[in-house]
Amino acid sequence: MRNNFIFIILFMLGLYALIMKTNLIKNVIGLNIMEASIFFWVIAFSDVGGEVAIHKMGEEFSKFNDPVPQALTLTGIVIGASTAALLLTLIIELNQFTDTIDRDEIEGLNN
Amino acid sequence: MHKYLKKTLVISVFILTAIALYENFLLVPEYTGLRTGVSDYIISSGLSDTGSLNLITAVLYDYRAFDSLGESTVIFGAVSGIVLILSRKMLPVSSRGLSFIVKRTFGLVTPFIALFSLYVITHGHLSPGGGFQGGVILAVISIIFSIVYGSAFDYRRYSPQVKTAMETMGAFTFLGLGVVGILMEGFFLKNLGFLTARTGTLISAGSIPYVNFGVGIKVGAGLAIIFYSMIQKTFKEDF
Amino acid sequence: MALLWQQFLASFSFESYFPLLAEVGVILTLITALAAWNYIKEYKFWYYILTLIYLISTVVVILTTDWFFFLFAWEMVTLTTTFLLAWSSWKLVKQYFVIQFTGSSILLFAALAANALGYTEIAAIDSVLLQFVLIIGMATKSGIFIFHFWLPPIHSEAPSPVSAILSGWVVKLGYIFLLKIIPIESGNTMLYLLGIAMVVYGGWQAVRSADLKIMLAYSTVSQLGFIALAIGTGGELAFLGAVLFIIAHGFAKTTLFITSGILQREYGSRVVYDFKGAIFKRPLTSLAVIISFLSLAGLVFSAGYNAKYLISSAQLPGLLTKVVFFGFALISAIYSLRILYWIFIVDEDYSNFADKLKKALNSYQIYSTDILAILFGTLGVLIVAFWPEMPGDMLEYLVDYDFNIIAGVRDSIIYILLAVYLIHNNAGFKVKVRDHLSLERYLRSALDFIFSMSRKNVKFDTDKIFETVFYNTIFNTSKKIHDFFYQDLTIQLLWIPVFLSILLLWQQIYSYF
Amino acid sequence: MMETRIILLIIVPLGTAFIIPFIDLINAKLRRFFVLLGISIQIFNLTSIVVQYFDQIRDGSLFLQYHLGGWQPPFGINLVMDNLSFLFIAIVTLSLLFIIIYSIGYVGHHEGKFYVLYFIIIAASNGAMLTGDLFNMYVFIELLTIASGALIAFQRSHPGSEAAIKYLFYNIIAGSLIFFGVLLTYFNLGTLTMADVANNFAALESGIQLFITAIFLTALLIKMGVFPFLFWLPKSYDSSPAPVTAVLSGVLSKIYLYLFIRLIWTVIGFETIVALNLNILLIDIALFSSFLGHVFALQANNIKRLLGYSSIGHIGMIFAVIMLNTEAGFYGGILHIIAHMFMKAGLFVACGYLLQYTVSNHYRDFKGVGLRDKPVFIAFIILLLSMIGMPPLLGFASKWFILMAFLEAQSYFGAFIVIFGSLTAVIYYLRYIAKGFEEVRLSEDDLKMEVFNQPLLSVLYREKIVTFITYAYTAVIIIFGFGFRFLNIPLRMSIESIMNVERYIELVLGG
Amino acid sequence: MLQKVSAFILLLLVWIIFAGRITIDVLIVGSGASLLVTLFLSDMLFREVKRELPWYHYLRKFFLLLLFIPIFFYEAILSALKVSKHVFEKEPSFNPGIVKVKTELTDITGLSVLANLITLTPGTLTLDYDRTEQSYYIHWIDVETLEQAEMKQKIIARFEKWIGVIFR
Amino acid sequence: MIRLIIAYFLMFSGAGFALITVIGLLRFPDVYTRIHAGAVVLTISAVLVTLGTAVYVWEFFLSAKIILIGVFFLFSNPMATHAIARASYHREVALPKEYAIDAYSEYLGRDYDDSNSSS
Amino acid sequence: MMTATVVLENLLLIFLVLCAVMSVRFEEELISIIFLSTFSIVLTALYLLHRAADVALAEAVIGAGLSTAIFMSAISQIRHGDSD
Amino acid sequence: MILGLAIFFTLLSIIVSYRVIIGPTITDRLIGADTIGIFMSLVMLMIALYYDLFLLVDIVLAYAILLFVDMLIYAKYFEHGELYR
Repeated sequence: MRNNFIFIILFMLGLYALIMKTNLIKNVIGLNIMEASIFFWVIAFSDVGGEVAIHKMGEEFSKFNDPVPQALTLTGIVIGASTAALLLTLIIELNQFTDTIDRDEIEGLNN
Repeated sequence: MHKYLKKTLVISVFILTAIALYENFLLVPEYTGLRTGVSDYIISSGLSDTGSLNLITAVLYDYRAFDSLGESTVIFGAVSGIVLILSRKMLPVSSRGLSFIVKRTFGLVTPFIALFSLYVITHGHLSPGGGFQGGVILAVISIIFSIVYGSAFDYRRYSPQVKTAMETMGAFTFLGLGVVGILMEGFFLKNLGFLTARTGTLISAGSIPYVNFGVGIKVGAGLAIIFYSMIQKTFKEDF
Repeated sequence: MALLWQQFLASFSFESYFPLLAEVGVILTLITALAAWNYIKEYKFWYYILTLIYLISTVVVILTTDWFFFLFAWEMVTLTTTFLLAWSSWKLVKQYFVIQFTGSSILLFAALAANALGYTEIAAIDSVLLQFVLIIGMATKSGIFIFHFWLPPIHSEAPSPVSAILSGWVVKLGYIFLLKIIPIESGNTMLYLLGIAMVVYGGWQAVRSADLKIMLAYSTVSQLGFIALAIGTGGELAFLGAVLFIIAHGFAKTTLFITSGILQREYGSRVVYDFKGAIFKRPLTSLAVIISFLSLAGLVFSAGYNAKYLISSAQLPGLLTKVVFFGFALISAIYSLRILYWIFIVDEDYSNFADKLKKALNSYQIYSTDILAILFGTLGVLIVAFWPEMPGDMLEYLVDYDFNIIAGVRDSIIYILLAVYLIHNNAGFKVKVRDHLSLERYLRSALDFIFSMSRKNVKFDTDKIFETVFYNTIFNTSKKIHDFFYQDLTIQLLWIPVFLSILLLWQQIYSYF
Repeated sequence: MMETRIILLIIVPLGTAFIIPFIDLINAKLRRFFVLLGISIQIFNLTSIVVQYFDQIRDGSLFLQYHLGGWQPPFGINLVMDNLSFLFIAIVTLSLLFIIIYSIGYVGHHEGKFYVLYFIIIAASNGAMLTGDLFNMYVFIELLTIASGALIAFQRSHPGSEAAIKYLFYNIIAGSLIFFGVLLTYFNLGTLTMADVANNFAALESGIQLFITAIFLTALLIKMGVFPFLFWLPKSYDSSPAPVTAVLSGVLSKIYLYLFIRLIWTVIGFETIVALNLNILLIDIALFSSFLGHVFALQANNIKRLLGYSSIGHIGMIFAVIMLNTEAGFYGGILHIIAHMFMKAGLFVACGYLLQYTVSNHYRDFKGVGLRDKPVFIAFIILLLSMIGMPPLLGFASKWFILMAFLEAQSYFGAFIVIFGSLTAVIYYLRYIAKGFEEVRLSEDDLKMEVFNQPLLSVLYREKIVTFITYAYTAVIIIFGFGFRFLNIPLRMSIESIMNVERYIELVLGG
Repeated sequence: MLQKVSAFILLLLVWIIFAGRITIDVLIVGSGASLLVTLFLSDMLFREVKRELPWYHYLRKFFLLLLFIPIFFYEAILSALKVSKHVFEKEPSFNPGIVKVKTELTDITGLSVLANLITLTPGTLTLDYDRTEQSYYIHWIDVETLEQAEMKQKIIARFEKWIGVIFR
Repeated sequence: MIRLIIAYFLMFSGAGFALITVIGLLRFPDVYTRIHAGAVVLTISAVLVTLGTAVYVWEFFLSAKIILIGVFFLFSNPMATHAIARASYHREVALPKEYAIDAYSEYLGRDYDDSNSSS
Repeated sequence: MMTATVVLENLLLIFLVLCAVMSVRFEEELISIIFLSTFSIVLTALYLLHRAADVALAEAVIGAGLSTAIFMSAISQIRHGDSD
Repeated sequence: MILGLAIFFTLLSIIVSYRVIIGPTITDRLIGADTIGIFMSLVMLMIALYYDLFLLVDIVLAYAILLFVDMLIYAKYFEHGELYR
């Protein structure tokens, strides 16, 4: 339940930074926070109190945490980082033309 | 006034959405895990199937290796896109960097960082880590070269061409292992059983270490190219 | 493909008078094609290609019973005629296409509705509502009253062979379609009333115009009113009358538009007051003009008379009917005879007619294709006039029918006398020459009217007034809608949480309503 | 049936994409050879599949699958090709082939990077359509997002960067929502294979069903550009170069429609949607979106933007007619997907050619374009007429079937929207046709400005290829316009594979 | 060559620490990895030495280094306590300033290690090194004297000797 | 047992130094003195804690690895601190003009342009 | 039951939200990025607490290292009006 | 005991974040961030110790490296205002 609250708070915070802030870099930060909230929720939710999903040499099989959501989250993190990098590159490129990163001063983003 | 109105609107919508999400989360049952399904099977027989101690690596590079191929292609696409978008910039090479104290002391540390990255890559199936994480640490070396010694040093040592070649090599290692899987075992990306040694050694787990190595090189080179493209000084006039 | 082709062939029906109509359509098209040989100077090849496609499509439109092929072919007709207008101006193409396409869309909708309601083939439709929708769709395409507004401007501005096609046959396709779908027993009252309105309004406007082509276009509206009236009446006699009227009017109008083109080329003007000595300069053409106009006027021994007689005898017998039809015919007679008066009678010296004619014939420049076209047209008019049963077995009923020549002669004499009296006493109804008609002018006058009510002096940029209506008002409205939805990026992105929460709370919202 | 060739459909373009940067280092001229090699292997591959399984394609029993890594479906990833995905792959591959030949003539700078991203798009679109695994679908969607986002900014202009940023904002949110939805599904059902999810989805509590459905729907509506999220679409269509726009409009939106069909019918199940009372809402949203698209198109002063708005209109229409869940609806919808794919791609391709020397895409600069490149302009007009729905062309046939479907379902608002779309289309296209035929005299300065305006793209213009491709699209439209009943059998069969979910589940899990 | 070999051995040792066990496969892969790193980065670890020294010199240096560590720790903790004294004062009373201290070292590695050590001992913080005057600029939290020799005694003399021997 | 006591002693002394760091960071009056507290005492504390941990686990390779972390802190943290301090002086962030003794500003004023030409 | 683990987790969660809020609140990009990297570290610690070792390593490496580097390179490129 | 240390370090880092938030200059914030980073890596070490899972020590090492890189990047940006030099 606590994790759900944290997820909602962080998700909304990220969305707030994405939607309400006029600074483009802040928007990307918001996106990052939003994605991180989802990843956090997934990991926290899939934690059933087992062990880290790595077998120890010479020990028998014991109760593990579910490895599949962790693997999926790993993929998600890498993809999120790549998209953020691309987005930041585009912001740099846009800044070459506009000399600003304030969304209010860039008309073209609105239409 | 209009600004405050907008802010009020946004915040009220957010409160609504938060309530909606909360309502729906109330319905989601607690995850007890390990019910009859995929995870149960993977936990119980993942080690014997793949030979990888790290089950997450087993999932990433054996059960769902195709996802990882797609994921590394995402990085590849991002690299291509970023290089494409920022390629008009000329590089005024500079070797100012930070003070020489930092430069020299950093030199003492760098080989160990590289070694650590190789450790993370090669121990992907034994301990936490794997191709992606190790690759990022590998990229960090290139990043820190540009930071500490100036971009000229990085350019001189590992030019973008070399990095591109390394990236292609890594990608083809992955893809080639998949195709070898077709040829030898009958399925794309099937784990190569004849490579498996005793569990717990570095060369166990079939083709997973090799895939890890390919991904590591690819990710390291790709992210280094990304950073290298992004720190270049930009000019407005030329292209 | 083979399947489609078989279906296409199977959809043809060669019943009742429709093959005859198709045949007439082909003949009229060929006539215009002949006339166009001299008129169309550039891109002749493309003109004839378009004409050919048009020709095939009209045949399909008339003969097919499948909704799909019907609409398909009709759109082809619209498309080809639209591009034929391009020999005049692109503005015309634009306007015509927009209007035709509006009609097509409504018609498509109506056709689909019919299809959905079980009328899988084109046949008589019982539902009055459906008839209404179909008529509205028809109205825009074929210029039924209220929606006729586009017809005079475009028909008068088009190049003469094209307006011959448009006015002579294209607008009648709609009426042929109506012949198919209106049940022969009941008719349609609304169509009947619309027809009356068209006759009166078109006739009045035709009388008021001094420009030959505009006058012809208005007379088309008026004459089409007769057809609508006939179809609206119902009954076998009325339908036969409508068919005969379509044929007669087709020949007459085609001939008249072609001759108007010839006259226009000869005199460099379209106003009837300028056509001095036409009969000496263009004797054959003038003859055709006279015969065709007489047919329009509905004098006895003319094609128009036969058709009108059939229609009027299909009405309820009685004095009122007689008076009303007398009035209708009188209107036609007045505008036709007025033109004849202005072209041939006024200021002409007929004292040594034969000599002048002989002299004129000596220096007569002959375009053989034109002459051929006119001759064919006139021949058609004459055939329908004297042997209305001749075209084939389809109208064999007419063989037995008495056209009541005595009454016809009487009426004709009365028309001529009245017309001569009126025209002579009013100095030939000489009216002010109006500018060339265009849709923009309508708009301007409408706007002028509205603004004069508020007593403001506003100058309009009349050249761009069409743009104003068809684009700028639409443009501005949609711009306002656009701007309303396109707020800044914050609001645009805000839709995501809004939509997400609506979907997430959908159970509650749904149960609330 | 296990078939190795369908994995080659994905990894051949992927390998081509990987090798091109390396080839660039060696010799840039070799690059085009590899591009053509890759695409021809792709075509050969597809053709061989068609030839071998022709009978099965015809009687609707085509079902090929591939287990990646040799793992059975619930444990590993599986690729599935049934009639629906086969139809889409064939059409998309054809369209992509046209566009790549076009871009050989069009792209002047950074050709290598362009082809890399383009081949990634090919691989990702094939993968997204073939995959039978939810998370793999997410990966391919992200791949599409990244590659197309980079391609939108390909011209590296001011509006291009803006458009790409906007596009990425929307699509990254959609991507993370899809991720969230996939993980929610996993947590509730313990599996990621579509067939397995479909098998168990109905047993879930309705609240959770709504939760998962809502998240997937929001994400997919963002991706498709339906009403509340249509704002990124015109901007990105406007600002990207012609081949990219053709890909965006012609291919990407269709792939998302396909994924929508897959998710809603196969995975979630339409009965669930009906039980959640969402279908009416979705139809209304889609129709409203279509309406707005056409209304917005009326005011557009920019030809590419206008085409983007009209895309919104058409996609909304297709979406609505598919949501009717009738056979006629699917027939019209899928036929219109095909028609719209070719028409829009052809239109953007022709636009790219026509606008090569104009100063901007603005209405006033469109003056005289038709006189300059008359043959291409005629093709352009034919394509426009097809968009409007003129008879002998493919657009008419598909619109006809859509109308029939709406009337059959007694959805008169939908029928009205179809007619309204055609009507407004007449108004807004005719303006441009008329403008294109306006005579214009260019002064010396204008010429200079035009020539130097877009130097990057027009340096290496190979006109014949470009003209040829424009005509190829026109020819496709005309040929299928007359012979749209060619598509009868594939359409019927793919509708059957949409409707017959049990067979899909049985074949995936059993074989 | 010597520097490469020593770098290789050092790296292999660290690798074994990383891997946590000594087996054949670890050694093979580790030597491969170390070789790679040596080839690419060894010039950063050990700089090229000008004059040849016998190998036992390096061994001696290594032992000196090991000896140096406890001494350093003692000094560091002592000065940390000295700084902590300031923390607990009511009004932190000290006299910060930036002073210039000459040094005799010339080797770059030695200089930078010394700079790090100066930074590490609380109370002093290296800001820069001036090549022409061979002197450090040091921020001193509590300037007790301005006498050059005394300053040197207080700040760097503790380590300079060791460093001078180890990194020469 | 003695091993554990040593380990806890090391760790708690490290924690104590960490507390001192924090208090110093909050209480010290100006930027450069805060750097002293925040970075230098901190390093000692981190090293002490890692040493304590290494003693705690007392297993050769693992202890070595943990000590490696401590050594890395020992190398990296002063370097980072030095770099930050130098940067903030160069950018004249909160330049302590009131310092009586400031030899560095003369140096900077002398040749600011190529203040760093070392390789 | 308030075991030590729960206390630690709660503290980390509070810190996480604090970092996120500060990262959103500050107008200056550099401080936002500092807080973002701090956010990533705390997230890493939480992942460790939830026994997701691989994800923790990935988050540490990508979130704290690479993202910060890329963000810094982005803001180092950005011009603000008159500064150029 | 071990977790007590972890809680202690977490509390300290929350307190230090006060300095990062109000810090009048950027240098203060950077030093604060560095402090928080080191504290958090110590927390991670403690967690690894608590779980008796020493594979997690790798993560601490990786994080230590990256923290250092971060600090250098901040310093570089802070000193030159750009990273390319």
